[in-house]
Amino acid sequence: MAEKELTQRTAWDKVLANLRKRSLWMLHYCTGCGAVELPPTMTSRFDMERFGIMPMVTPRQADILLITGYLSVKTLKRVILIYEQMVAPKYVVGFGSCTINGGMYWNSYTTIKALDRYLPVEMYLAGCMPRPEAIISGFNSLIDKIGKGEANSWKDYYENYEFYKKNQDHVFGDIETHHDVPADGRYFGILEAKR
Amino acid sequence: MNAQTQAPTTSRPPAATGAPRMTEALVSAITAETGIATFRTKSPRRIEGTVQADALHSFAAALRSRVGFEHLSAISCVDWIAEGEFELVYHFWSYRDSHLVSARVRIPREPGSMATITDLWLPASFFERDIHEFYGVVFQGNTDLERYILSDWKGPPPMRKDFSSRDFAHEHFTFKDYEPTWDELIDGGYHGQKRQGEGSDE
Amino acid sequence: MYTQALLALPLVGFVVTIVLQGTARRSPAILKTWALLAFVAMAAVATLAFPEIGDTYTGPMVFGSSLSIGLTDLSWWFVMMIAGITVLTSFFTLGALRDTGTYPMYYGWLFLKVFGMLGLVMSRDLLTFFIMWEIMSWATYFVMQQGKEEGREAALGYLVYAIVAGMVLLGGVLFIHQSAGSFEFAVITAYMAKAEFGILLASVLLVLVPFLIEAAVYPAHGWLPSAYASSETSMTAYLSSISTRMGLFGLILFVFSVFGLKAIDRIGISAHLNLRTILLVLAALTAVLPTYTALFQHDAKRLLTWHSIGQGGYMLLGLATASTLGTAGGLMHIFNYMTYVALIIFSIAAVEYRTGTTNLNKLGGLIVKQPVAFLGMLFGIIGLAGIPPMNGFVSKWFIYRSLILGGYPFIALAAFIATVGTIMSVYKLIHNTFLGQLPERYNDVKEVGLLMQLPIWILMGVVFTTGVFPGLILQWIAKIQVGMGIVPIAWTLGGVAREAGDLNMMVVTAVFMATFAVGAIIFFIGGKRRIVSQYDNYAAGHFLNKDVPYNFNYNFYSAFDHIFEKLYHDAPVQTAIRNLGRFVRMVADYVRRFFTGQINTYAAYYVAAVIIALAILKEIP
Amino acid sequence: MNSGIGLIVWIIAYPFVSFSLGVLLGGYGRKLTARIQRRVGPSWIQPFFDVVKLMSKKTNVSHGYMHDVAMMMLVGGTLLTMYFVPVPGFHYFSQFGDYIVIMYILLVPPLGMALGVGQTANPNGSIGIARALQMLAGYEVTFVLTFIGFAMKNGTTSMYELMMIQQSGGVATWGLVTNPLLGVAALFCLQGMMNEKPFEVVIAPHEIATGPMTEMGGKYLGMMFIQHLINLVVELTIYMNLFLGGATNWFEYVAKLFALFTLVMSVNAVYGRFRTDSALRFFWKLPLPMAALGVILIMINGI
Repeated sequence: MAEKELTQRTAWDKVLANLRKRSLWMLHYCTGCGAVELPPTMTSRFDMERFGIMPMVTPRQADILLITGYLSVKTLKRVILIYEQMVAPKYVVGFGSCTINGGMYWNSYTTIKALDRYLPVEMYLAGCMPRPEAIISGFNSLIDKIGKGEANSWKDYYENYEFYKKNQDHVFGDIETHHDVPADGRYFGILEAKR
Repeated sequence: MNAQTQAPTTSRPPAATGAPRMTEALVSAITAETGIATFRTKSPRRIEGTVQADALHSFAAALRSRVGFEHLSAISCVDWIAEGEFELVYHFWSYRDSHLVSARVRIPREPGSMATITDLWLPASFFERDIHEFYGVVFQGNTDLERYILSDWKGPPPMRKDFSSRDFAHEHFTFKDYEPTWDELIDGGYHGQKRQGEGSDE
Repeated sequence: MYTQALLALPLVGFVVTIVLQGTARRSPAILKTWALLAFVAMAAVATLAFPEIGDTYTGPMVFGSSLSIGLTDLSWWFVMMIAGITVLTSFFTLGALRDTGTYPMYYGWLFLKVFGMLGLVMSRDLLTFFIMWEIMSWATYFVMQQGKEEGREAALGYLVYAIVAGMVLLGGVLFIHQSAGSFEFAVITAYMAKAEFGILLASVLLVLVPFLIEAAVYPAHGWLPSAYASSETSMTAYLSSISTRMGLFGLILFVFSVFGLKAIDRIGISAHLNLRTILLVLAALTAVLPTYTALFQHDAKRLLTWHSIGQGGYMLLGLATASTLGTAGGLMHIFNYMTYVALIIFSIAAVEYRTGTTNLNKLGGLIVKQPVAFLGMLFGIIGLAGIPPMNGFVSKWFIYRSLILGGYPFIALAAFIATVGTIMSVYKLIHNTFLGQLPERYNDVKEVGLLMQLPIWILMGVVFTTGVFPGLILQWIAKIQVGMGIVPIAWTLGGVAREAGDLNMMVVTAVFMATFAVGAIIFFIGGKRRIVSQYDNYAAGHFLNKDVPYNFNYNFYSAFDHIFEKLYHDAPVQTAIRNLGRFVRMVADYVRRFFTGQINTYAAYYVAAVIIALAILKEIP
Repeated sequence: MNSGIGLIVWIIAYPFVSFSLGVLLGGYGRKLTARIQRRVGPSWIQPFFDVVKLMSKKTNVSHGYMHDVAMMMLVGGTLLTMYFVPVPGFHYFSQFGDYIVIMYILLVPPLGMALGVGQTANPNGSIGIARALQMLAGYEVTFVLTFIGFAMKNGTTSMYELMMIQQSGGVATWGLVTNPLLGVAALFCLQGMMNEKPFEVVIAPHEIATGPMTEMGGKYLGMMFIQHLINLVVELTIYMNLFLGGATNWFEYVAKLFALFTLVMSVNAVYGRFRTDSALRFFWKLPLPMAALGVILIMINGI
């Protein structure tokens, strides 16, 4: 799918993607301990802003949803609400081992193990916890992906919503996010592009 | 609410005897006032004893109104699975004497039922709700035993000893087939060997 | 010919309404239709009376002088304003007034009030002026009675002020008659031009004080808020928009025509320190203090009635400068304020009609349910705050410019401080009514019917049109200024000519529309957008639904509250106020024995006072 | 260049010029802040990337028609102000509206924003607006007083004429030199007008989630950014025209713009945030009496 779309890119899309990749605003969801690595990443020592990456406050303004650490079932609900409130194109970045396979909470009964079953994860930053160098390197590869037009995981949420919804329903009951994701996908022309 | 906050002040011992009592004096006072004689000193400021499940409510009431233990610190629970019992530990604190009384109550695991003390201390509801959620103990008379922390929990009470968190996690959540290849660079890698030995579905 | 008809029509209406009041309960439509038709006819007659400007008609002889009425440019302008707003109000009440049965004499007293106001603005001698003033005051009292239970008490408060004003005015009339020897305006003008200073001062004060009370100028503004706010809502619109301005009319008439500006300016010690300076300071206080009181109101009507006082301050500011620009601004502000305050209160009435409340802490989010009322209020508050392109801006521009260039920097600052207060309180008004979260209980609120929408649409048109083409109003004001003895304003359709200043509202509006279109283009260049539920909202991950109130409208301006709470809650001040209150209550307790609450008693007092006064008058040779 | 073809070219080109200047200023400001904090900082035209990114978002979220119209009012009102503020070579519209007009049309964008934010039904936004309106009573009142004094002294309210009067004698006739009290008081107000620290309580990201911008995403936030960038230029130009003698050519104009902005951003970089009531008290204790004193001096001189 991704390759087909890549070949369809017009010159305008390429220009736009190369401009967009210079500005990425990040909403960090800091329930885990990994958040402690973010301040050095943002401030004088590593200065994330030189890549145009800035922390933002509300989901509406953000492009990147950075999940810094483990998610319990209860916090996952909030994360899903926040993700659905974000404005596409949006990228979920799993930060630390906890988001990948539960990390040190691998046998906990309320901590979800693989984030990509509930949300379309664009990229994982492995490590417990990843150091600022790793974060910067990870974001740089995300920037490259966006520039090449390969960062399209957010479309997957619209296309395979049944999959995500099934997994979400498996860990908690129905939640009211006031979003009809497939309808949104049709309204904004994200689903038609495929069919 | 009002009555509860006022009750200790009205039943507080007179000011003349306001000086803190010695631990031994306290133990004998508790024994005398409540009629329960199994209390002993555990450490200089800590008194501990066992109370029968049906006597706890009257014990707590007497402790509060007569001996001045106005504060319920906590209720905790231990699952003695081999003995088929839950042990509830009630911690009472006296501000005047700076002493802690821990009253141990044993109840059978099945049906795991206990009388509430929310009529004496409204905040006890918080602990009872917690214990109900994590151990499945039912507190008779407590009207608010809703889910508290595990709002979407479907499994058995998770702090019981017969609940296996690992089994539950493996049953309930899906793990990623995480097979890193970087360790092969070092010495063939643990995962690589495992892969060769077991074979893969894909 | 039409002039007399103009005055006769409301009187006929009053009599007919008394006859018809029995039908009010069974078929309210009869009275409503009759009132509307009569008022429309009145407006038509007023228009037809245009050629008769300048003529004077004499009526019956009283005390050796004949009562006379006639139209001038000023009074025709006021007549047109009264007629227009009356028609709109009566049209609005067709839909809005649901329980005519409760107020059978609603239209009756309205007719009488209109009669009094028309007579007042058309009077050509002092005695007619006084008689009409009294009719108007009493009719206002009765009109205010047509409201909620607490409205009756508030109306009583008005009555006390009105009686004081009436007494002082009576004294003034008698004093002037005694000094000048005539009730006629022309004779008085000639006399005052060379009267002794003491006589001049006494007669000016005796006449101006009642006007300032009626115009609710600080510190005589206390009667207005509760009296207006507890009236029936369409009546609040009527009273706020035009009734209070009668005091200002009297002020214009006497200061500029009857006494003459030259005579007025003799009262004072220098060009910058005279009676007008006092008026300016009073006006500045009137503009600032009530506006900031409005900020802390929780009731939409009450909030606006405080603005009625505050905006009156602006008008007085403009008039008291006695400059071309200032008087133009003051006169224009009377018209502008009338249009947009009626618009705002009609919108509030539309909300009240559906929700049954005007409490700002209970409303919210109604924009999706009542878009027309919202639009009406939006136009109105833009006018009230004085932001282009609505008409409120133009008059404020005149007033500012006259104050700055006239050398009153701190008065101009006070005017701007009042503007900031206005902006704050009108935003609170529109935010708490129409914006924010829609409470679940208003889910089935609907827009009001066409009958009530039409006045709102008309006023929106007027507010916008006169804002873009202020020349439509300014041409009249230029004529009036000639009559006031002031250099007329060099108006153009879009504002004022280059010599007088830099204002062309047509260009401003055109540029704004163009730039707005640019904004729209940028908006549509961006991607598609979807309107989402109000519960799809950022709450830091909290799930919102109808059970989660997620709104901010209580204690809206908390920082101001925080700063000024000392002013209100500081102990010595508080004690002083409390002691004052106790004293007032004690005095009032004695006074209460006079004020029995029976209207007959008051009438008896009043008749007695008038008889005594007339007896004194008879004694004077 | 105030008639004919030149005028039309100006009218069409000016928004783009202004926006480009705004982008450069915004980028410069961020770079400056970064350098003060010993960081590398973003690109010089970072605001441009941000705007493009925001405008190209695909699933924009609106809360209703007022929310949409508010954005048009926001950009429209700012462009309107921009046209009425004279710059070197372009003062055509000054003849149709003086500073009193500008003072009021400066209120159109905040009003639009306030209405739009109101419809987003987010209390953070409403709190932000309430704070913004309260702050008006601090800086706007003071700024208007400085203007009143200055206009009264020179006998005109037209911004273009005030600018010309200042240009008549070089630096010696600049408003800041002839009326230093007014000029300095207005400088405090400029900080407030531009919502920069320490008067940043309207946005307060850590407290009320960026206040008015809470529910703004995608193109809504993009339009707010466009408005913000143009507004930077407009507000700096207003101060420049009133107290720094405007500019006679574009080199001087840009130089003054950047110099003034350096001052504002330097203060912004090193200060914390005042609470609303503290900020109001500050304005009423220092700049307002200062401006009042300046006005009184002008009155005394006049007499």
